Amino acid sequence: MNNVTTWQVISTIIARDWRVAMRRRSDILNPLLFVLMVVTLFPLAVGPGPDVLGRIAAGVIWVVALLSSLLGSERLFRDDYLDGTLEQLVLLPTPLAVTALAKIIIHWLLSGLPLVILTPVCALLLKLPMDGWATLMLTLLLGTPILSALTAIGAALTVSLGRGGALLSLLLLPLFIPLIIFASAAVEGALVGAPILGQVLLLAGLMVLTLTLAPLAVAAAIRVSVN
Amino acid sequence: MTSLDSVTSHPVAQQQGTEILLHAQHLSSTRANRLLFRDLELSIPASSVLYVAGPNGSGKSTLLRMLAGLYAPSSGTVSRFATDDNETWQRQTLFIGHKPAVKQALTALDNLQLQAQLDGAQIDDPWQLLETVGLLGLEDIPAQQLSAGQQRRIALTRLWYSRARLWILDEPFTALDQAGINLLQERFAEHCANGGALVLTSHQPLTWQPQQLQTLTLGGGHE
Amino acid sequence: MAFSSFQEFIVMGGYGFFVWLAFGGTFLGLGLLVLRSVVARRHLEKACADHMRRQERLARRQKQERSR
Amino acid sequence: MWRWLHPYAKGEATYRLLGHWLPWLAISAALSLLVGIVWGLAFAPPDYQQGDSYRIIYIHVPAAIFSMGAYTGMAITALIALVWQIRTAEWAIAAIAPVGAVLTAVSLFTGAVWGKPMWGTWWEWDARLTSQLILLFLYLGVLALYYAFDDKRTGAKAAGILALVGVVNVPIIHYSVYWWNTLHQGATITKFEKPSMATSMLIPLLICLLGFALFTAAMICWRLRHEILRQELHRPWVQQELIGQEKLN
Repeated sequence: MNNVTTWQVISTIIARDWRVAMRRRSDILNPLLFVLMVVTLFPLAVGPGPDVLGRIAAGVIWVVALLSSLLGSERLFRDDYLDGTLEQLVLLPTPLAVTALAKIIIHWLLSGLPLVILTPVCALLLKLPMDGWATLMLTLLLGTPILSALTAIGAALTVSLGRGGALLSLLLLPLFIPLIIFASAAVEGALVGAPILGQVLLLAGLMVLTLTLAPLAVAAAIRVSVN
Repeated sequence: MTSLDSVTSHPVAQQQGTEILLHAQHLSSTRANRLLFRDLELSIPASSVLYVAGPNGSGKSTLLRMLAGLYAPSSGTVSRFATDDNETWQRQTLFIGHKPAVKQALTALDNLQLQAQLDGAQIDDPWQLLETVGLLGLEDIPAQQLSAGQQRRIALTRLWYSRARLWILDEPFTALDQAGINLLQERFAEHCANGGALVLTSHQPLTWQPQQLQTLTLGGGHE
Repeated sequence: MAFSSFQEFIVMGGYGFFVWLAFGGTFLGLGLLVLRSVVARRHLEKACADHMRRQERLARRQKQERSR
Repeated sequence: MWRWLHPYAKGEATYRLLGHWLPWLAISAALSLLVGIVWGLAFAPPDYQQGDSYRIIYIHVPAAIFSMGAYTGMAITALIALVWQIRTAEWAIAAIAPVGAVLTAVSLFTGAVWGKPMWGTWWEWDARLTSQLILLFLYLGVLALYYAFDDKRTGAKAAGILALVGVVNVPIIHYSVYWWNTLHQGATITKFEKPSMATSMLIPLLICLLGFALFTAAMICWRLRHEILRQELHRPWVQQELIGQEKLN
């Protein structure tokens, strides 16, 4: 009798992916280096003037966060699909949505959280005024779980296809648009001292919505890809 | 058009007493609009073996994945352990497919312990278990440095600690040397002895003679 | 001595914070590099011990196979 | 050709040779760094223009120079490794890269901190700092490529080729960044030239330069010894070296 409990499944999946990630550090560091390098390109392109840079800083950091989460999406299900562990996850007695949630959490821990920690450096490079920093990090803290959840859906859908990269961004970018709008509006508001509670609460609501519904979609997508 | 042409099942003593672990009626499957099999009927009593034979591409793997619940049949029903509650019968079933579910970056020891946690099993001495499956001396090397046969042995350790009653194994003998095959067949005999059932596909004939053997040959293959 | 007292040396003509931050960062960076090499040495010893034990287990395995 | 170089292609000979040099290098590095920094910090006169904040020069300039130096050294080692297939040179690539990366990060950090009292911002897109930042990305690229391979030999070869390509681009990047900086000269006023160096200021700088040079060389030798041990782990002389005689028999 396999009497594994839901909590054991979640913690084992997170432990396993954590151990695999620690063995292959470059999978975590490459998206972060990508963020730093793309952020460095903007001053070289539009000039180092603080006025221009300061205005576009929040938007640039958010767009780069999106692209780096797409970059890191390969790691979500690709290895599991190739070595057969994805099949075993489908056959677990606990509901597949729970497994999907565990996958989203570990993906966020490995790609979203480091991004939030890296934001001050990017804000410094892009001359974002200091009073916008806290709001930017808050919106990223609320936004990256949404990124991870939506990317998980896209990754699960395209995992059985050979080259899913371009298709994946095609599927996901439209879903990210409300995220970008509310996040940059919040930082813009913070810069001029306007109240930002509205946008932040909207983002938080969006996060809760995505984190509850996405695992179901990911579970269905995995079943489709596995057979 | 391939249809199930012969179910050569040995005269199975259908004692009333034995419990039927899995029963499937009118199973049919089309894969990429190619009919693999139609109107398949089978039932697996306890401590019996179902040996699925047939040429490549005859739908053996698809049938096994269907029995394991990975793949919904185009028509027909599969009932397992006389319940339709997905969770209870999945706790009783173990499926090992073509690909050994082994993480390449982790060592055999890590893979074993993590998979055991997912199977809800407690292993007292993982080193000893790895030795019994013939991985002595290879326990702490990343799995990608091991050969296909050795990686399959990591996956097969589940047969030693899992308490699932129904085993569904897709070509368990691939990439295994003769010693590995004999080891596995002894384990199968033990499993059937204490009431477990086994469904397997293979291209090698079984050297061990189970008491209740059903052979199911899927005909046709590539037209 | 460019500074009359130790106190003045710390204040560094008003730029003390930046000078000491820069020097502190440098020694931290170089110190981490040195530390990493020390840790690498210990890690190598452990890897070598693991390797030796693995050789013994493999030898035992060959002996088993020959005796079977 | 270069007959004397061949014995050092094998691991053990190099390991023993580096073993002789390492203690001397380490001691002289520590001494000259100590003397240079204490002299520069405490005894050199303040700059008439920047006051005492210019003392950061004693670590910023050596770090910047040797970050470039290490990269060029790495490229030369890569050339030797690829052309003459000398294994020790391959291991040297993996030994130099992290040291160079840390030196670049240090020079970047000290440059940014030095910029704060002068320009009022923690980061300024000044030509020198920008090209240092790009050099850091080049280093991180080489390191990421080296660690992406499981088999360290192919990893070192690939990283070597990237280092060679990089070293050709370093001057190009350098001048394009300077041109970019003058293009936007209006936006930022950069008076970051080296302060006019009186001899009493110059001597500690030279000692610091020597100190950093010895430190870099010592670190590279030390790490190279570790790379040799790591690559030849299965060899008996490594086991004897690491485990020591008493455990062996």
